[in-house]
Amino acid sequence: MERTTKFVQGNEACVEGALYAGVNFYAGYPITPSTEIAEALSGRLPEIGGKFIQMEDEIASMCAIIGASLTGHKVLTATSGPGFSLKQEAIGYACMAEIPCVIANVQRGGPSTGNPTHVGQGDINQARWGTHGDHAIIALTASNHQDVFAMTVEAFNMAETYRTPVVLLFDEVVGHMREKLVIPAPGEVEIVDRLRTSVPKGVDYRPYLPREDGRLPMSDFGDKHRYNVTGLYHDMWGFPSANPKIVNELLRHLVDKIENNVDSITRYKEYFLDDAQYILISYGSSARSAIHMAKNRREKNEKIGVLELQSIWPFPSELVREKCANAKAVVVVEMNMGQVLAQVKAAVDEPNKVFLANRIDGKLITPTDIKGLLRVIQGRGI
Amino acid sequence: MERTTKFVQGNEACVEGALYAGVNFYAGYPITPSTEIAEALSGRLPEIGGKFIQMEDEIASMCAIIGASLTGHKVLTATSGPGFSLKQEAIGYACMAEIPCVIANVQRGGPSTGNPTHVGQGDINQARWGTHGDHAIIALTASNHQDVFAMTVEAFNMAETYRTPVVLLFDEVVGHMREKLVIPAPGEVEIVDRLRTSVPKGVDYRPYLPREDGRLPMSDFGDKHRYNVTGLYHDMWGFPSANPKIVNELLRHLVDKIENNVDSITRYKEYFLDDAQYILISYGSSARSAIHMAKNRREKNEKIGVLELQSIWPFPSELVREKCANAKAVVVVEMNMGQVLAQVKAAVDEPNKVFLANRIDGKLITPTDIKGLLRVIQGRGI
Amino acid sequence: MARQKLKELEINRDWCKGCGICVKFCPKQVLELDNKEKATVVRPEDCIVCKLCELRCPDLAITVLTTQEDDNGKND
Amino acid sequence: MARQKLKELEINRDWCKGCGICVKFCPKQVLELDNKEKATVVRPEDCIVCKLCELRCPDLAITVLTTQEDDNGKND
Amino acid sequence: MRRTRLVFSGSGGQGVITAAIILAEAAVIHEGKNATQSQSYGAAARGGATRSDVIISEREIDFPVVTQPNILVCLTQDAYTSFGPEIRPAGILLTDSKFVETTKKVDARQIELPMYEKVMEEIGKPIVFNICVLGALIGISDVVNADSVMKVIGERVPKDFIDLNKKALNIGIELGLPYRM
Amino acid sequence: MRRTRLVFSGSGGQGVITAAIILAEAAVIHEGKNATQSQSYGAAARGGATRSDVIISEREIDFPVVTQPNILVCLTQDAYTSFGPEIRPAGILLTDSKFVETTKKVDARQIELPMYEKVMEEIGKPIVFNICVLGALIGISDVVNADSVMKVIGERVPKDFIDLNKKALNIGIELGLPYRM
Amino acid sequence: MAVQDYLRQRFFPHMWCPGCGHGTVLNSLLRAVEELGLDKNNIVMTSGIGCSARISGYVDFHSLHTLHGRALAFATGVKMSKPELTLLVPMGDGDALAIGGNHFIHAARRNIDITAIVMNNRIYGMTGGQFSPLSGCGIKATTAPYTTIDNNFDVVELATAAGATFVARTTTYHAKEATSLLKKAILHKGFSVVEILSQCPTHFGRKNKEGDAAQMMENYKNITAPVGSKALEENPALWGRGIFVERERPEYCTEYGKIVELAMKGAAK
Amino acid sequence: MAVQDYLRQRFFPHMWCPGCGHGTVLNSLLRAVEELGLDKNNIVMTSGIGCSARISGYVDFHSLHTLHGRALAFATGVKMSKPELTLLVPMGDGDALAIGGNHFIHAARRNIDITAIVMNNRIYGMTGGQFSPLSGCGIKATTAPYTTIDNNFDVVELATAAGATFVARTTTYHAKEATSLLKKAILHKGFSVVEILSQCPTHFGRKNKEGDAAQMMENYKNITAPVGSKALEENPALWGRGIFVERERPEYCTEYGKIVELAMKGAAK
Ligand SMILES: Cc1ncc(C[n+]2csc(CCOP(=O)(O)OP(=O)(O)O)c2C)c(N)n1
Ligand SMILES: Cc1ncc(C[n+]2csc(CCOP(=O)(O)OP(=O)(O)O)c2C)c(N)n1
Ligand code: SF4
Ligand code: SF4
Ligand code: SF4
Ligand code: SF4
Ligand code: SF4
Ligand code: SF4
Ligand SMILES: [Mg+2]
Ligand SMILES: [Mg+2]
Repeated sequence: MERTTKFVQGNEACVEGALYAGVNFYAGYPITPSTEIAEALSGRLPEIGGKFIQMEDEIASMCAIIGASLTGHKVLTATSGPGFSLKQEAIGYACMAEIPCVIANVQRGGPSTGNPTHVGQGDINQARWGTHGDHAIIALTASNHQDVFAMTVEAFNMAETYRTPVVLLFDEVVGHMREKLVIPAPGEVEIVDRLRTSVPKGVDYRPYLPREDGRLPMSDFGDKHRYNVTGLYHDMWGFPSANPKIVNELLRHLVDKIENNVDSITRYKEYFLDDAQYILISYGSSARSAIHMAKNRREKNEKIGVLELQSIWPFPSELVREKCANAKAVVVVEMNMGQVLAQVKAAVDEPNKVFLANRIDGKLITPTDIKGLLRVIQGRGI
Repeated sequence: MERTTKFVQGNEACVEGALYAGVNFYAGYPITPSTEIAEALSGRLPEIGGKFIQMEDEIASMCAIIGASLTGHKVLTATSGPGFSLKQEAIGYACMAEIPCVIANVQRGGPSTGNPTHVGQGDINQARWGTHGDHAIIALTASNHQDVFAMTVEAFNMAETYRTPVVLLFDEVVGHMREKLVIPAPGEVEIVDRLRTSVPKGVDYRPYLPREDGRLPMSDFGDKHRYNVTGLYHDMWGFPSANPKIVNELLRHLVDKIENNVDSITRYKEYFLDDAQYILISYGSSARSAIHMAKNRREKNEKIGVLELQSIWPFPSELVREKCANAKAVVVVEMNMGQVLAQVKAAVDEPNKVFLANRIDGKLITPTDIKGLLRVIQGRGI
Repeated sequence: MARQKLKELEINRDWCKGCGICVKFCPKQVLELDNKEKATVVRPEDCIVCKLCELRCPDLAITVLTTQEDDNGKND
Repeated sequence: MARQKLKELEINRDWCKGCGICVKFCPKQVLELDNKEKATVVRPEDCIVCKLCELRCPDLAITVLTTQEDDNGKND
Repeated sequence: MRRTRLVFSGSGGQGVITAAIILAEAAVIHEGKNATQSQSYGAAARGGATRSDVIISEREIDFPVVTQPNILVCLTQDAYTSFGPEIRPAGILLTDSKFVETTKKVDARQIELPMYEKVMEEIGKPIVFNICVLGALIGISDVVNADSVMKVIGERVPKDFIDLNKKALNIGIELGLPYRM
Repeated sequence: MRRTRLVFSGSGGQGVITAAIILAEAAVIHEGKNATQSQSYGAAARGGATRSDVIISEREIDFPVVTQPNILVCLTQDAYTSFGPEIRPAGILLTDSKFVETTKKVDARQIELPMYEKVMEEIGKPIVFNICVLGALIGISDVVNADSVMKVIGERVPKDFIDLNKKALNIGIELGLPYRM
Repeated sequence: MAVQDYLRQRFFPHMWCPGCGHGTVLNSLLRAVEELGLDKNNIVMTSGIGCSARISGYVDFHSLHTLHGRALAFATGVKMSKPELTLLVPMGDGDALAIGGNHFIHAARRNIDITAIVMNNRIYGMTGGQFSPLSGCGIKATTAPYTTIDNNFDVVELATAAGATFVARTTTYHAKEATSLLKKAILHKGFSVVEILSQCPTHFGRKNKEGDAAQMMENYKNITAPVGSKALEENPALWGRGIFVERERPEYCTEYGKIVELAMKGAAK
Repeated sequence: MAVQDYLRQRFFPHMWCPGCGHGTVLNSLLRAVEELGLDKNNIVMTSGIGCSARISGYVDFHSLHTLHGRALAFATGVKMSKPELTLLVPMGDGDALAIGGNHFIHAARRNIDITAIVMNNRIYGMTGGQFSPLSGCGIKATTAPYTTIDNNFDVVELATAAGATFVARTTTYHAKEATSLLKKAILHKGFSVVEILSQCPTHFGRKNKEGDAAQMMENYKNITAPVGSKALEENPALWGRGIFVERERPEYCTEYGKIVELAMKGAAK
């Protein structure tokens, strides 16, 4: 088979990526601006023998994909802010019970109902901290459809690799916009499949005991190993335990398996960074504006570069620190009040040289907006 | 009337504080370790003509208190991690619609179901970022029953002052433990009551237009002004608007009214800070261990002090920076993986001198634990 | 005994969206859509003031104003 | 025709919590709680192997073992 | 022209967004170009002014919003009033003469065509009005080829309706050709 | 004694926690002291070993967990096995002779009293067993006054049962007094 | 007062599509309120999220536009805290019975004095035409390209089983009947449910070839029959219209009032 | 196999209180599974949170102990993704019908082939005795010191109205009946609900002076009567026991299977 070129919405690019990665179960509840993901999959999944179910709400959707993951399926749900809030309890469950699943949050204007059809990037910190209790999470994002596709594939791969929920943090502009997408030929991009245990029937299978390489092989529900899955603190068989030593190890494991792999998880792109005196750090649709602006300025020989983050959590602090080491100023371009800004400030050696170029009014930040702010940062006024 | 002394659980101290502050509506759904708050109020509220309702879940509970607040009541709900996750969507609504309400989260072991009867302090960041979209929130905490009482009163006062939800972040140890509580005489502690509009009937009342002093007078549902309340972006009358200028102002207002008042909101206690070379920063039950340890060490003439935070959000960065300016090392004592630690690091001038003394296994961190860690920090090994 | 008679059938053209509901269900074909796709009164004399148009209009664009008429046709 | 007869009434003393349900509902008063508050068989001969004790025990602590007995009382 | 920035505007039922998508898709799939298409949503979209932005370029397109369109299509008076002022100096402002009464002169080529009228006259089905508009654009400018557009239509439209669309496209092209520069 | 650290332990139905609360409340409300009372919860609490920690002190009590109790009360064998080793050197280890068979000697005053037996004998109601235990403690040590405890009981217990409780308390005191130091 | 006096006229024309049945529901509801002569200051309208939910922005009552599915939970807080208010809670079919299903059955169970109006267009209108738990089988929707396999709830049966004490159904075609049922529902002391079939020509109608708004309404005439009618008895495929349940049971706020009385007496002595 | 072979014996004695009815439900359920001769590898038990929910830890099936109220939502994902599995979903009354009410009615509506067991002790056991939506009026609970004013759902009526195709009720006293009803429920193709009254002596019993576990069970004998019995007809205060509904309707996964077939054909050509 060949590559195929399509002209699609970002949400459809996500669907193509999910299908490429092997998604075969989707449960969801419609919400703008993510609904096209569900709509497309309602048609596509049964074509490949997969399942689509529209649940009664987002909570049920999240629960249903966890259930389906346990039978060995690659699972997806998609939502936006209000639905993402509702899913938080069950996302925490998936963290705790180490169940691979992918949650796409196509961000809109928040907080609350905000503006469903306008863009926002306000759920960055919620993706990290939305559920109660200490935990870790992987969150990826993208600014164009080719990357939406790629990051969706990565999300499924990482979910399987780390046995964990992965959040795709898209936004309304990318989700709704249409542009070109080239779907790679089968086999062209690596797909990580579910690692299943090789423990034979009758031999003690310990679903929560990491292997030497850190991975935890699974066994499908319905298969020969009957184990327990719970959101309570549990031992390596999955049975509840309040033993402080076990609890301590469990919680450390849940966080370390992700935080300690930040290097393997980190995804980014860079533009003109080599000699950049001014670095724009951005992600999602706002990165498009940043790149646009940087390209323009480079034509005028200004030494501006862009670091586009494609993985947000675990936050790639080392990467950011290194890339920004020689910059005169770092400008974080985002559509919120500085959620990634705070991470960048914490990462770099000189937090005082980090600035924010943002917009929170539901409109895509423009290259002109950034240009104006950069002038001020450069001390050149407006 | 006189002061009364009681021997009660922390959860009951919260109830006494709420009653003192004028709570007259409670809606909730039972969950360990917060349930005693509901149980006590189910008996106490009707005695004063207030209302108690046990709803079908935490979502409904949060919605119900918002509804009751709009009729002019002082409202409370109490929960723990899983329920707090479920309430997030509606908490965001209360932020957006600027509705005074108090949410007590008596923290237990998380993430997920974790351990309901053991202690945790893992919901600190969730209190800040649990709902989708940019917003601000006030969160208070306490380490002993007198302060649980005091902070509960403050929570109601601040909810009214800033027209916002306020989170009480207690924990299982404080909630379940019994100790002395002296209830102040009526009038002894200031109570902030609902500021109601003085706009007469027929004159245009604008529920979302801040006064000169930043406060926004309310009008009770059922009273003469009929206005609109929505979670959508809205204008000063409460009607939906997507006008970028209005949206920008609204979102800034929601954050600024709290972040800019960090000084007025900050609550803390200090122990032996004047000449402290080592500063323990803590809150909630872990602060008890920190204080215990510091008192012990002071008896041995070690220059250790404690900064006990009672307001966590907005984070009192300036206070922390100032208090820690001369410390050799700062140790954050908490029962999570460093949630307040990150804030302290961001606040101080030398983040490298900030350390974490924590415990995440469901057991209260002990003075001995802290002592051990401090030795290591001091370079004296274990 | 008094009977109601049409005084005026007000159509708020700013509110009317031309859905045609009033037109379709008027028992006496009193209404039509004009070339701007707005409801308009074409046969007022046939109106039996049943007010069904007013009650069903999803845009609250119709008000049927009546006068009292006694049985021998005299208005009050 | 064969009829069931009690072979043994096993009570798992580690599992029994002494709730008394088996005792109360045994139609033949076969069971009692001993001084350690555990169910114990006191009148095995009266047992009609109805197994109600086994079926109702919330702690799954009872197993009624039977032997077949034909109508003239002979065991297989 | 390095980059074409178009805005299609009109009201909900007119197929404005579909036209924009077909155009952009034609450029991408059949002419190897890059294109982005986006649109404004929202409560006001129902009945109110609908707008869709298209950028077509040989190079990568980063910022996808059109600020000053080279080509602005307005199919309602509302749309004309709202978006007319945004037209880029010397751009093309195409309106339908049944729905839009142009008022003031702007620094652009203002082209008024009786597209709706012609469609109703020759086909009688308002549903292909948007395709006729596309045709007119192709007639006026070289934004994409008619062939590419027909291919997209061929893939999107039920077989029985392809001829109808082709006819509408040609009507548009004929209307537009005289204005080709 | 600057600070008394007590642990009450036993099984669910024995009223261990109530006893702990009454004791601590008596110290706080009627003797102006500080006290904390806490307990372990959890699935295991049902039927398993229940434990309640009480600290009584003239000064403020910060850390509320008892690590090495001065006074340890064990009312079941399980509790004795679990918590016995925690007793502070030279502390008091009180057990009920019906429920606990003490096994090994520890560096503490091990006092075994037939509290349950006496209560059943003289009152016949196991429900006041915990109050009798409290009485024994008062007899043995000066942790609180009998009066203070009776006041708390007076506030907490339905009128008709006060005498019963008083009787149980006195039985305990009498059992304990001989061991007073 | 004229019906228009109950409107916030400055927001008109409203945002609903041409022919959307939700406008007719608004129309019927305002007439009910007008005919009952209720004081605007005593009415609180609480709604969730959906096309239907936008109704609360158009009425000149106290209006509370809340979260998707949660209108009844908010309304419960309002009513419980101030029982003298009249609570009107219009909801979409998804709003009321998909995400909001739990609040629906619990409000019914409590028999709290709220009037719930299910504006049933059998589709998620606002999000663009996905099926709802009231769509029923064999329906086309954007998330059911092969038609739905989901059974629908019968709102009347569900409300009744859950404990509602007034349950009725009508359609936008039967606008007069709607007003009269709404009046009864509002006057009824306890939880009342009025389901009103309300066409969504834009999504349900288009996808399912049901024609324009007027044709969809005409269809309502054909597929319904009054409760107790021979037509209904003879043809079980028809939907019943009218009052299904009207019963007296203790109302929640009233009962709570008794608890307060009891407790206050207890506290006083 | 003996019943004990279906247990994870290492966790015994279990954590339930002496006399807790939940143990008897476990007992009856295991006997049903044993008598049906089901393969342990084909059974998934999904539960929520509560004393009742702990049941899943004790059975040697695939076990999924989830979130409070969400067991049926998880189970829907399991079943839908692998329809050949047998899904057993025991739930507490709060779990199933307070926080979980929505999933309950929607699973019933879909008629998905899952066996739901409501372990109804009319109280929140695990959290220490608050009233539940099945407590009913006049009950004492820790959050109802003046007794409850909340009506209870009738699980049978609610499940039936929502669309369940097998609905039954029994009690822990009627352990044999329970096993037989559970067998039928498991065999039934579609959503089946078995409500089992299950005593909580620790909270419900104590607060409401119902005596010890055995007395509470005795009471179940007295307050119930078989469906169709004269006793039940004559005394409406009695709770019916037995099968209330047993009907055939298309099952959700089967219907989805047809969609897949259809779609795969469409995709192939
Ligand atoms: C928590 C949450 N989930 C989903 C949505 C998206 N959403 C908004 S309205 C709606 C459904 C609308 O359907 P219905 O309730 O039937 O009302 P209608 O628009 O048809 O009147 C949905 C799914 C939301 N706003 N919030
Ligand atoms: C989201 C959430 N809310 C509340 C709780 C607390 N909780 C645990 S079990 C339970 C109720 C238990 O009652 P029921 O479902 O009837 O089961 P039972 O214990 O009586 O068997 C509650 C409220 C929780 N764990 N999660
Ligand atoms: S029913 Fe109303 S909106 Fe529709 S055409 Fe008639 S007047 Fe216009
Ligand atoms: S009142 Fe009746 S007859 Fe008159 S125009 Fe309206 S619908 Fe027709
Ligand atoms: S029923 Fe079971 S647990 Fe209860 S006493 Fe009998 S054997 Fe023991
Ligand atoms: S089998 Fe029947 S008769 Fe025998 S002990 Fe058990 S209950 Fe009694
Ligand atoms: S989409 Fe449907 S429900 Fe929404 S306004 Fe339009 S017609 Fe009405
Ligand atoms: S509290 Fe009640 S439901 Fe829970 S185990 Fe004990 S008796 Fe059973
Ligand atoms: Mg709808
Ligand atoms: Mg229960």
